[in-house]
Amino acid sequence: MTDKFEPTIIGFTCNWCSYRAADLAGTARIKYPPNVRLVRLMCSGRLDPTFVFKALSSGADGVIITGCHPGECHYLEQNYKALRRFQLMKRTLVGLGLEPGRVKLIWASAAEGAKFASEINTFVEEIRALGPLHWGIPSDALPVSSVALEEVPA
Amino acid sequence: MTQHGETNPKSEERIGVYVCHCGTNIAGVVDVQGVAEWAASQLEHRGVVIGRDYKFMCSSLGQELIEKDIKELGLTRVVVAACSPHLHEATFRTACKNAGLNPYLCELVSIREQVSWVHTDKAMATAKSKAMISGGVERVIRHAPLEPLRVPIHPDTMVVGGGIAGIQSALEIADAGYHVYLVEREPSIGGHMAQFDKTFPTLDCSACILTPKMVQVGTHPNITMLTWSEVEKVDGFVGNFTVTVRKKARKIIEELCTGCGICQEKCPKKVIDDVYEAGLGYRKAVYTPFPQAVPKYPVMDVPNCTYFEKGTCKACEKFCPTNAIDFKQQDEILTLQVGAIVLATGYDLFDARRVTNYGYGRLPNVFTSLEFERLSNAAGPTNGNIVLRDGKTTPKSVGIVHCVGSRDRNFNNYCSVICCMQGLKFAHLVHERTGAIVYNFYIDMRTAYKAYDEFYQRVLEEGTLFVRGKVAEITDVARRPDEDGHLIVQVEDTLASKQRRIPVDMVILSTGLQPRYDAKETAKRFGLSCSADGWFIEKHPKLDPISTMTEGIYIAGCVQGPKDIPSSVAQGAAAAARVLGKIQQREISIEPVRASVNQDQCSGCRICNNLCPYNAISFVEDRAVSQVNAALCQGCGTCVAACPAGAISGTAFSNAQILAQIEGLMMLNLEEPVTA
Amino acid sequence: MSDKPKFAMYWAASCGGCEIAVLNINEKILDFDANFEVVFWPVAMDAKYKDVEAMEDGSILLTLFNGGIRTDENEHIAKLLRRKSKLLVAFGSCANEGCVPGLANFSSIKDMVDTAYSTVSTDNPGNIRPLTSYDMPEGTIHIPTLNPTLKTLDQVVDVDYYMPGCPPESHQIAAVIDLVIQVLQGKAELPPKGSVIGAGPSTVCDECQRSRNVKTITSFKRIMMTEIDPDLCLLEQGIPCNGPATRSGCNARCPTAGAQCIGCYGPAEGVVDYGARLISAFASVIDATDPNEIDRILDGIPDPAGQFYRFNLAGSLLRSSKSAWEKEKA
Amino acid sequence: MQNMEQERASAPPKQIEDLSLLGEVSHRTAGVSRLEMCIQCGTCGGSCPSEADMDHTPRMLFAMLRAGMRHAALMSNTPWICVSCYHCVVRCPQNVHIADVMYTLKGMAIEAKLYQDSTAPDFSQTFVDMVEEYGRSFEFGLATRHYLKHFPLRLPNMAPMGLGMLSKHRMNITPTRIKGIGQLKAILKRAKEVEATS
Amino acid sequence: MSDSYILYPGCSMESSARAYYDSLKAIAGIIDLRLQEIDDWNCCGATEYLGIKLTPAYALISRNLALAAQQANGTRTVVAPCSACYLNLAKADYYMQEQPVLGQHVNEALAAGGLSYKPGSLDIRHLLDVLVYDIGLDTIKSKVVRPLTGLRVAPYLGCMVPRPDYEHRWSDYEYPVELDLLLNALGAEVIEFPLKTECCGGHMTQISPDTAFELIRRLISAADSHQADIMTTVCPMCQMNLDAYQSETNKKFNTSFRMPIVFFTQLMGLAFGLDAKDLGFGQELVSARNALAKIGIEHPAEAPAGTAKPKKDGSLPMPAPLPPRNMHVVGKDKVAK
Repeated sequence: MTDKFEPTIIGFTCNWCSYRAADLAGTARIKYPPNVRLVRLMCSGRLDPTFVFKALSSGADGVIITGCHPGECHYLEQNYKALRRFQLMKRTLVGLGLEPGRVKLIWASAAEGAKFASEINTFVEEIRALGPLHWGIPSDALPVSSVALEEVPA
Repeated sequence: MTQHGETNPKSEERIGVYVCHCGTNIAGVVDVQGVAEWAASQLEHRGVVIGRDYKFMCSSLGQELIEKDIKELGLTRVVVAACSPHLHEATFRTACKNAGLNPYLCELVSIREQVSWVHTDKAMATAKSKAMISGGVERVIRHAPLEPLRVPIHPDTMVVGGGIAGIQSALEIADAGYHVYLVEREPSIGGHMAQFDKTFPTLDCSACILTPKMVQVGTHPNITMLTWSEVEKVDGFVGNFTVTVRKKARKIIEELCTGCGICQEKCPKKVIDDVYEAGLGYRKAVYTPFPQAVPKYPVMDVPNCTYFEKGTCKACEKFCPTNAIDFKQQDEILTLQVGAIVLATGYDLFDARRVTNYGYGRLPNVFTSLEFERLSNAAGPTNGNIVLRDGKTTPKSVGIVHCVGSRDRNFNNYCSVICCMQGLKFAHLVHERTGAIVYNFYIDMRTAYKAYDEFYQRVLEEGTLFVRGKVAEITDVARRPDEDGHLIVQVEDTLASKQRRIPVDMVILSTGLQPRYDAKETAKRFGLSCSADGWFIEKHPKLDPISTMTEGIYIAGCVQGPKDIPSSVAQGAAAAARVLGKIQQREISIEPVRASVNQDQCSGCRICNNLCPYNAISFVEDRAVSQVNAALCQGCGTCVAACPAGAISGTAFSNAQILAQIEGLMMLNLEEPVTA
Repeated sequence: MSDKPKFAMYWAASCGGCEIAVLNINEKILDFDANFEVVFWPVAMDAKYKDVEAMEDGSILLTLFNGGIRTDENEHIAKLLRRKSKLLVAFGSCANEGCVPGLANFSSIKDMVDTAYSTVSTDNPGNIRPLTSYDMPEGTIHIPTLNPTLKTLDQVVDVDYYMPGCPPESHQIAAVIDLVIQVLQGKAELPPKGSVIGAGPSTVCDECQRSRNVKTITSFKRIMMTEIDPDLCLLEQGIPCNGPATRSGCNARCPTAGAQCIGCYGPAEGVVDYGARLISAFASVIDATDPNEIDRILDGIPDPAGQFYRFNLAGSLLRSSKSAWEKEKA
Repeated sequence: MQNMEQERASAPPKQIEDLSLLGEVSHRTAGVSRLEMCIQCGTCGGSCPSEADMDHTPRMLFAMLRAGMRHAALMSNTPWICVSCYHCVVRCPQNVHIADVMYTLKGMAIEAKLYQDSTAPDFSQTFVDMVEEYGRSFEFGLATRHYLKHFPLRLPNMAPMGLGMLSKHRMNITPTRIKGIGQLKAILKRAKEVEATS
Repeated sequence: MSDSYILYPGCSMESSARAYYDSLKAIAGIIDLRLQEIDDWNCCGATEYLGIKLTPAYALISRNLALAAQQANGTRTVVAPCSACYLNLAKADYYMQEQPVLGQHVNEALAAGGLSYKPGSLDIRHLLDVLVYDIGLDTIKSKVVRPLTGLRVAPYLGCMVPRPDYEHRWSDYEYPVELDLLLNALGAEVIEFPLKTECCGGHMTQISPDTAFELIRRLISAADSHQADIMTTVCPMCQMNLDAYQSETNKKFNTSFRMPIVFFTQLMGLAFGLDAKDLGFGQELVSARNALAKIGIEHPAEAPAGTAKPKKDGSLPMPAPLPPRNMHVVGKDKVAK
């Protein structure tokens, strides 16, 4: 293993654009660092800030959110809603003392496998430069009920 | 390794984890066996009862493995770590279903596209695979059994674009007994093929093979042709689209018009025909674009009509024998219900004026491919005489330039596919009709497909001079006496390693194809996406080049990417087959990814009310709560994420599922990777 | 010694408002007295920790615990009362989610103590600081030490029920006491463990009488600087009202009185992070697609973290600001 | 066996395929050269206004780089004949930084002392020497020194032109030196050190 | 937009291209073009240093960028009247962004002189660009008191202004229209000069004169065959090659061209009514006397061939010209040109 800090990053992808861009990066064998773990959502509009807080509080060093380009949303315009939410969420996180560079929103269409890979590359380096985060709480102190509280809808 | 499994209560589920080798695709980078063993031992407390790796999970033997475990081990959840869910989610869901497990209790983890194909460090790739499986396990625990939604399919179809691909598609569907609306924005169907003279490699006359098909469309009882019409809006979803079409006013009463042509004969206004004649010929202000046009009714070019411009003239009205002219006719808006849509909106020719060093638009005797098609067409402006821009001189030497606007980062990156064969066809036609010396300037000769290379051989035999080199510039500034009065094609003959300046009388640019100028808007209107180049994206580049990401909308012809006539026809027919397949199912199952509102928890704050682009959310005034119409909901989840009361939940992508997945994903971090 | 069921109430890091709220149930206090024996309630009666320690485990039927866990003393008593009580209720916003004392989680202990003892608000020319232990001739005496951050009750011990509010509304307290009495009399059953009691399942809007429409706003405004339509939803008027995300149960007191909800009842049923809900809600009503325009509108919420986590910081997923825990780790 | 080895050892260097050459040229070029993207289409050679005087077209030179023909490539006069007109650069369908590759090849040729004709390297060096000395170029000194050395026979032809330039005060007879010449020298010294170690 | 610019004159402006500098200073006041020269600038290395050593070459150029940025004081635009200087400055700025390691190396070197430069912090622009897009053709037109009516001018840009055009500042790489538009604004009769961006030979006059003379011949001969009275350039090197080596070229090819070569700023000065000698006229080796004499002659030349009506014959229509690109959108995508 290398000596350099290997950040753990959670990435959120939209099912239609960026997840497929990730697929395309794979099909084209475009390499990027293994620090990002992706969560598939149907749309960047599904991104609940809770997910980002959850990722950060679970030990992620950075969060990257990806969606269709403005004007190209599979659901017509939901990525704009994601954009608004992202901007307010980022301000809130900065208010909580987080470095603004730890959360990032990028657009990638289904055709942009190479762009997706290079964005991941860039982000991993940016987070590497920021160093580890490991937000405050040791994992054994996670609220007991945080997950169990949510009922699985039938 | 941070194990905080203790924070989660021990799962009651019985979970099977299956790790695919995908030959060496995954196994070459990820220690698949180690991952499977790890899952079985380290995730046991999360309910994993079995972890297996197998060469090809998607094979029937692989699937049987899962089915057997479900039955014998009583699995209640399945996690398959293999390729992208977009490829094999359906496969493994079916396997679960076959074994009696609800198909939605299966979760796919993409360790091929997201791990083995994009990472090289084996230890880190293995660690990431484990983390992703851990995420998948946590997520699948919170899956709920779901049933697909079933909706009826409207049996009518809309084909947009009346070129050869659209025509083929419409005819196939109509012949099978279903009704088709064929929408075309020009006055006639036929598309680019109607402009061509000959078609490669057989040199059939384009009109001779196209016209019968056009007539068939025009007379088919199952086809409603909507020419001079454009789609304005598409609502709904697979099986139930509502399409708004603007039928532009032709200013001609179709019921009365006999297509006799007297109106255009009498019309005093001559206009350069930029569309059908590629700017090389003229038409009138009231016109049918070409004699074989279908439908036969002319249209009035309102901006150019003398009456609309000056308030007098009406020559057409005066002479029309059936009183079919109606200057007051207005656009009509049609709202049509269809179950499926085929998009065959074609291509635009690359604008050769952008390559300023080729001088098109500045040097008169530089022609584009489409101009040359009209020039060599017997029905064209010169009656098929290949002459210079002066309209009379036959060229003694002609240069044909390949790759104009294609394979060039300054313009379009891609190969336009047809230009090599097009250039060869031009060489043959020039040779045959004028006897001129013909040069073909090419980078690579791409004559793949049946009988194409044979055609290349034929053109070689005819004595065409081939120069391998991308033309650097075309100029009329002579340096030597022999260049005087000619166009000079300056090029490196890369096989002779020498710059050459070749004087010719005429240059034909084998111009490439590019997406329609409004392709992006069209894509948006139909809810599709375009590649970076602007071509519409197919569902899968190899296995499903017909479908799109939007279910029920198919693509055919050049809208998907440059292609020749046989491929366009094939794709048109294939799209028709898809449509017919859908229609015959009568109803369709849709992924049950839907939002719903918990009425007890909804406070009626109405924040979600402006979020749904499909208007699936409505406010129930008397109970002061919002609700989601499941039939309209497309499952994006924006309202779920927005509800401040947490009253809206989404199936298949619930908060519980996603939060659990994140927690699972974070179980391992790369700083302390587990060496496999 | 009576054989009435035993009752305890404790205040950890809190203001005492919760106690007042309990007394505010008026004549219900008589029913309460008739049914319970108060064994430990520092605000209301004299009692020693050692008396509690001497009690049998589980011998207190009901403990209302208010206040957050700020000191080692708070934590010790929380654990003690947990042991001694059958039903431990996190009572009031502080115990539930940190409340105003939890705002200290924006700062490190050092910053907090500096602010308390060495700013203009404190007349402390000698810059004297409290010591946590001091050697006297009689021996060493201790005062409680501050924990690095404030925690909610359930971050320290297992909690049976949650009763939100700052303070909980008296009518809700009365109703809960009624319920417990009925359970004692065998006339009712306890709700499932972990339930939120004394509040509704929905949010403040559910009880708010202001009229509501589809919302799109182009700016956020401060309530004191704006002419307010008395009948229209405040958020629709650009006032950042936390009502849409705040649990119902207060009868929408603040919006009814013409002030925006600031969120003391905490998140609605099942919500994991209160602030996240408000971020989503406020962002959803913004009418702009251009990033710069969105930024301009968001400038109207100058302190989003404070706006969204006034009551909930300690109870949120992130629990404290980064600087607070970084210093804590160091 | 031994024979073969001897043969290999005595073979002129140009016959060894030096597959690191392309990468080296690309690496030493300013910006992102994209040299490896060349598709040998000949747009450069076709566009070149001075191709007639070149040993190889740029395209061919790139093919030689690819083939590892170090000696032959560095000996080629092509980079020296390049007039930096950038026609090839803007037309190149692969956006190869052709003109900058030519600068790199000149530098490498000087370094390896591989060129057929010292006129151009000398001119560059003389120019650079003057710039390093004064911080400004000095056309008169440059022209006289250069022409004296390389085109003594042409001098009589050029004399009227030179006189014209002088008489019209278009040439200064004395050089101008910048104030910060010390600073400039320090910068260039450090730059050379950086260059040597990178 | 700042109202003043930082000027990088370049070495030639003080010697061989004094006419350029003189005329620039003369017109600047009239069009309110405020220029502030970089203090103690150094030579950009022309096309020579780049061919010797990479880092020193870029460090040499970047010293000027560093000085300019220090001095910028509110503006960020550096104006260079010389094409080679313009290209070198722009190239260094662009490549140090494209390849950050180059920027690091250069900054290491600059540090030895107590300087630093952050790539991308300046806009490097050519004088013509600033005149056409910032000052504007309308302003220029409004200052014309003596239109150059009847003077047939060959607009000649040379290579390094429109190419490689890293920031997409020009209307085209091959046939940019900016100089034509400016000359039109001065009232001149601008010939459709097909070689307007062909090469003048550059430093080949020093290295391989025969190569250069051929290129000079092509240009002069093309201008001559278009009956140009005068050729105008935007670059000291072009002016020098075409003017000073014209007689050499004539000798070599046995021709007798007498094509005067002047800077476009000289023509602007004439149109603004300034005195020819204040504009550096007379410094050219091929005299512009005859051409100047032509201005002020009463009757204009016959209607230019380009505006003649198309003949009534069977000729086929030509495609419409591509509409000119929107004026000056910095960083615009290449495809949009």
